[in-house]
Amino acid sequence: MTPDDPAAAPSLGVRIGALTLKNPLLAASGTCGYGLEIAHLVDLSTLGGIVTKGLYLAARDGCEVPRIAETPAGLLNAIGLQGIGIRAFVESVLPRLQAHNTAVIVNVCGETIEEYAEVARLASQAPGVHALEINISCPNVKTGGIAFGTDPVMTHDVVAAVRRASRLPVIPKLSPNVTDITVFARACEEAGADAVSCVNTFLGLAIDVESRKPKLAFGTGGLSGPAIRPLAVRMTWQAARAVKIPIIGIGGIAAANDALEFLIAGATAVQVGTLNFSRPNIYAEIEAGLRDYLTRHDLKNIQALSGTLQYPR
Amino acid sequence: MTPDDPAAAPSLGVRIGALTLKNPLLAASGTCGYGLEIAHLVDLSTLGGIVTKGLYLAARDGCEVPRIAETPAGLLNAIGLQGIGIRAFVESVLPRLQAHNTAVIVNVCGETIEEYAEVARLASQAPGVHALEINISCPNVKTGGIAFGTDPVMTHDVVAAVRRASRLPVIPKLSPNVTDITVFARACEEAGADAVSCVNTFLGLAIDVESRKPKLAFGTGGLSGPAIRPLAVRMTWQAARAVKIPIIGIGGIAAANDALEFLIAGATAVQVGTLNFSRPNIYAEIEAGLRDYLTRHDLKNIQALSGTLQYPR
Amino acid sequence: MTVASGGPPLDRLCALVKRESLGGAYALLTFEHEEVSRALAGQFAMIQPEISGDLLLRRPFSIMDVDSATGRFTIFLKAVGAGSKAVFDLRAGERARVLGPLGHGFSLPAASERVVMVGGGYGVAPFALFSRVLKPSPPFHLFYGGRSAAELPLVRELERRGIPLTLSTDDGTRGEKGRVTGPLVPALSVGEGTVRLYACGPEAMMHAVAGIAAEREIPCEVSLDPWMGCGIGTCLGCVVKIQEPGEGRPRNRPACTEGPVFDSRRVIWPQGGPA
Amino acid sequence: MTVASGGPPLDRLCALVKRESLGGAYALLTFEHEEVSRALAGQFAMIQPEISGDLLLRRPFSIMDVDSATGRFTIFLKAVGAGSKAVFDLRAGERARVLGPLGHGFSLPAASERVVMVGGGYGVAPFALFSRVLKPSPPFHLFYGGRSAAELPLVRELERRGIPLTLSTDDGTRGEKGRVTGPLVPALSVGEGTVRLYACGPEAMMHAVAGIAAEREIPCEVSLDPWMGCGIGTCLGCVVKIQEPGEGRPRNRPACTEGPVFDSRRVIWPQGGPA
Ligand SMILES: Cc1cc2nc3c(=O)[nH]c(=O)nc-3n(C[C@H](O)[C@H](O)[C@H](O)COP(=O)(O)OP(=O)(O)OC[C@H]3O[C@@H](n4cnc5c(N)ncnc54)[C@H](O)[C@@H]3O)c2cc1C
Ligand SMILES: Cc1cc2nc3c(=O)[nH]c(=O)nc-3n(C[C@H](O)[C@H](O)[C@H](O)COP(=O)(O)OP(=O)(O)OC[C@H]3O[C@@H](n4cnc5c(N)ncnc54)[C@H](O)[C@@H]3O)c2cc1C
Ligand SMILES: Cc1cc2nc3c(=O)[nH]c(=O)nc-3n(C[C@H](O)[C@H](O)[C@H](O)COP(=O)(O)O)c2cc1C
Ligand SMILES: Cc1cc2nc3c(=O)[nH]c(=O)nc-3n(C[C@H](O)[C@H](O)[C@H](O)COP(=O)(O)O)c2cc1C
Ligand code: FES
Ligand code: FES
Repeated sequence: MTPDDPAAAPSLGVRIGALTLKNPLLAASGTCGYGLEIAHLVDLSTLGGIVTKGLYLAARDGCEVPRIAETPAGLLNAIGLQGIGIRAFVESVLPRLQAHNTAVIVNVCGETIEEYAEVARLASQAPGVHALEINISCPNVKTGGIAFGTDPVMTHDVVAAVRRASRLPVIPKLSPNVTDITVFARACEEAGADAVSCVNTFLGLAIDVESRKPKLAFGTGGLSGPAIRPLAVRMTWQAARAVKIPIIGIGGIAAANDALEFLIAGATAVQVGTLNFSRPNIYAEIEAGLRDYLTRHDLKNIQALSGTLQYPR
Repeated sequence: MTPDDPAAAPSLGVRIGALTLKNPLLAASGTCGYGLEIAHLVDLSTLGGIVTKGLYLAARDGCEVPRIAETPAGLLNAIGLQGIGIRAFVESVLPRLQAHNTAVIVNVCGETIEEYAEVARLASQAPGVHALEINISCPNVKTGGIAFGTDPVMTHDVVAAVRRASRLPVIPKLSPNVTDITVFARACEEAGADAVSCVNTFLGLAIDVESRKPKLAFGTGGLSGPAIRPLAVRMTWQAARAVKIPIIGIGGIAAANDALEFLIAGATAVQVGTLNFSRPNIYAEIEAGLRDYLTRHDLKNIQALSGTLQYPR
Repeated sequence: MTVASGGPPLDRLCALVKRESLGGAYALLTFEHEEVSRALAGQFAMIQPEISGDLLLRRPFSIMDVDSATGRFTIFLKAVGAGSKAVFDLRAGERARVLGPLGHGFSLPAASERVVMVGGGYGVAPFALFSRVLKPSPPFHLFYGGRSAAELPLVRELERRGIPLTLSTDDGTRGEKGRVTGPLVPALSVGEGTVRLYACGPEAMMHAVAGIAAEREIPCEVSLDPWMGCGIGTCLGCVVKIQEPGEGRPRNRPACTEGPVFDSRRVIWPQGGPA
Repeated sequence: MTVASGGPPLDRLCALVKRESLGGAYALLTFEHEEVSRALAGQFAMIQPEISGDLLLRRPFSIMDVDSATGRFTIFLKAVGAGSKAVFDLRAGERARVLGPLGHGFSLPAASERVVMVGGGYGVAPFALFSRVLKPSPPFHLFYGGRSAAELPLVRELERRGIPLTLSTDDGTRGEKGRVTGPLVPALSVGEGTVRLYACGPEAMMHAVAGIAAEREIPCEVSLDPWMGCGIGTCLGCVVKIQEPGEGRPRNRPACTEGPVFDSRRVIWPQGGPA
């Protein structure tokens, strides 16, 4: 069958700048470890790629427990970016990851612009890293994180610095905790980003009423899961209309239809986060659903779906 | 029993500026009609009060249907402030409401600052209106609404105008679709507000993937319900630390413990919204839960609970 | 069973006392609820299982039958999405939140009027109850249509009740082939006295029936089927466009409190057209 | 029943084949899951009903028994909150998502070591399975404590299996009155050979047992009970502070993959104190 054969199986491949993914399904940062943790449960080669847990220069211990609490259709977390540091990742994880034949996207963190750039530089030099996601939106650290992602000037500066430090595709991850996400998407585009990830978690607070303390040791946390999906789809739609670079939609995806909402809203690819915890093999189901949808709707490839929302007026 | 009798039943009464409520439970705007609609199912005199559906000067038809869609633990709506207008409310609803012995708070809307002021003036002249809630946060209208509530200067100006037009307690209702809610809470305080309601709905989008159209005829909508509770509790906590005026907590309350979260976070009273639709008699259950909590925790009155969150560090 | 008159609605946590599968996505469910057991034909109840997971809202279901003596009522349910599936999945003994009876039912015909009912899909449900209050003379008749024989699961129950029936299916697997309006039109001109039409089913079917009624100037009531969030007039999710005689233009009216049954001449259909 | 060796975990949608109520909030639930039916004592599974409403995460439960011949395993469950209640409410025939076997179980004692197990609350569960692989000589013994007689629902089952038991309750309604460590301490000095301790239960109890072990230089393993989100090392919600021998300071380690069973000397307890 040739690619133009009308009976050919629809193509799920997508392009994010210079990065080609075999399908638009990525495992989100902080929900799949460094990939290896889930490799015995998910065939990583069936994924478009994985995004690593956030990496700083050095290893970090993260927050005290409790670090997670369930809320209605949501998960509140304050892990605090516990991690092994970029060097340990490059040395001891990356070589083993390569056998799995999936795109590896490093989630780059820093307390300063210089640290972001240095982590990006180290990640870019290592063989087998395919792209960098810049985490300017973690709500659970006291320095950096969300502070960068809720100020358009700082967003611009971090992205520009990483852009200079790396030739890999640079994908800033937007914070949803802002009045107008398009301002931040544009700042990223202007700073040379190849795409944006949309979105990180929403700042939330859950209280144990008996002790009158927050349920998380850190206090506030980041809300994820199906609860936030309508908000994340809205932001994806807004961002996609504001910039020309591709959008990776994230937030509460739990089924093929959820992924389709993001794609139709304007995303080119999507990430599955919280659902990895309870449904580690969810990708097969989503992929089958996407294929079925393309076939039923007579679409040759999934990129044709991106941004096809018929918005009223 | 005297009020100081340790064995006395705990008091649920709260004060919001000059407004005294027999308990901190209010029915939220847009979820209890004008009060009369639910009076055959809920004894309104057992509520602290009701907040009317948003009222403009004139009657309005609102958006086309579909106007509501369910999302995980949430409800997305774009009603578009269908309503009878302030004059019809004052003339034909208010007289019948008075028999119900509950505080009546009018949700004031406008397309211009002048319209807000005029609605406020008409509402204040009518007997039996106890306070004004200023809706500067409706996401489902094309003029006014959220545009006022996401700009601190406009927020200030609307509140100041209503303040001048009325002697009743003035309670602006904050939009959660902002980077920093404390900026808006402070703008309200400076403009002379007696309290703030925290919060209105979150801008969201749900897509019907088969038709590739938004599930709501209007396009985007406002997300409410338990899904948003951790976000609303966080904002209530932030706002309560930023201003001295009382906060009315709103967002996803479905049980006594949920109401307690808002109170402990710093709210003086709370509103129940979406849950009115599926559990019209929820107030009795929440009130019993609050009483039980106060008794178990040896608290004489519910006001003592407000803002008692032990936040780490 | 006894039929009594409707009263104010009440919200009750009540047990499912009987569940009868009708095959496929169809079932008859009987609950214990005193107030709803006095519902009038065309009224409905908002229902949600006691444990409803992440679905917040109840769903509306027409009252198919009542027994005020035992305080029970029955609905005829088709599981279509998550909300109706949750009710469908209830087992006998489990509990549901039931608020009802709600809305305005069908108005009774005049003594001289011949009643013609048109039901499509689950929309046939209220006519089971309505038939119980109709007198055999003048005669009444029910046209019941569906996509195929499998989509007419209530036939046996309606026959058991002795309701005069004409069946039709789009694919001809049962009764006349084609739309329910096919056999309906000729039947309107046969028989004595004036006719009164009642329709409940898919919107397109009701629109067609309303058109037929308008053309022939037959009084007609339709039971509209918008998506409902509350059932009590507070969410304003269920509005339909209604042109009241004295008013300058059509207005959005909540179908839950002002309907679901409306005089078909007042309804402004999204499809436009006569009515 | 046969016990086999643990293997890699698998996620399966599997049926609840048997449910036995033990009164109150306690039940024994048996599922069909081949991989978990080869679990080792101390391993656990993450379980969630197929229809789980608005609860996103699974909950961890220790494997209480296995039968690799029939591919079944059993858990001993106490319903405490929404997640465990949802599993508790499963009926035979209904399905659950089960991921397992997970984590590292108890290490086997040396041939000469006398095994002393200390179980509190649902923490007694893994010792039912562990007892099956222990040889009767040198003897092993299980100390099982709870708040009251009603909180020792597994006694009959453990007796049926012929496990040597010493019971204690805080209120004295069954066995010795007081903490489980009461009868434990004197027992450590009676009998032949060296002792090896295993504890699973409330944190305070394990902390106390770890203290007793440290004082007497008895090797001791504890099965920690943090809140778990995933069971596979990805959420980092379940970390415990562990001081590894070669490392400068304690580190946060996921209990799901590096435990739940740890050498008690490595654990840095939130309460501080000896261990
Ligand atoms: C007065 C009345 C009486 C009824 N009587 C019966 C009865 O006797 N028996 C019976 O089986 N059913 C009856 N229904 C229909 C029943 O209520 C619906 O099937 C049910 O609400 C569908 O809910 P769901 O969650 O199962 O499906 P959903 O998943 O909600 O979807 C069902 C359909 O509704 C559409 N839909 C979903 N959300 C919206 C929205 N926000 N706005 C508009 N459309 C939407 C979907 O696109 C889909 O076509 C009645 C409805 C009304 C209004
Ligand atoms: C390895 C392991 C093995 C286990 N084996 C068994 C077993 O065999 N049988 C059995 O009955 N139970 C067992 N449990 C305990 C069981 O998993 C819990 O009872 C269950 O997770 C509680 O969930 P829930 O939703 O029912 O209760 P929840 O509502 O989650 O609350 C239960 C308790 O956990 C606390 N809690 C809730 N959320 C958090 C959070 N985010 N962080 C910290 N604490 C929190 C609550 O305050 C409460 O005290 C085991 C736990 C582990 C870790
Ligand atoms: C436990 C947890 C840890 C996370 N850690 C990171 C992280 O290290 N870096 C990052 O950019 N995002 C992190 N996230 C955010 C997710 O990648 C994702 O953006 C978010 O959870 C929304 O998607 P979801 O609703 O599918 O979970 C984390 C989320 C969770 C739940
Ligand atoms: C259907 C619907 C209509 C609403 N209409 C109004 C309104 O007219 N004015 C207003 O200030 N808020 C309105 N709201 C917002 C609610 O008052 C409340 O702030 C919001 O729903 C969050 O609370 P909840 O999660 O308890 O529903 C509406 C909400 C819903 C769901
Ligand atoms: S269903 Fe809510 S107003 Fe009719
Ligand atoms: S439970 Fe998720 S890392 Fe251990």
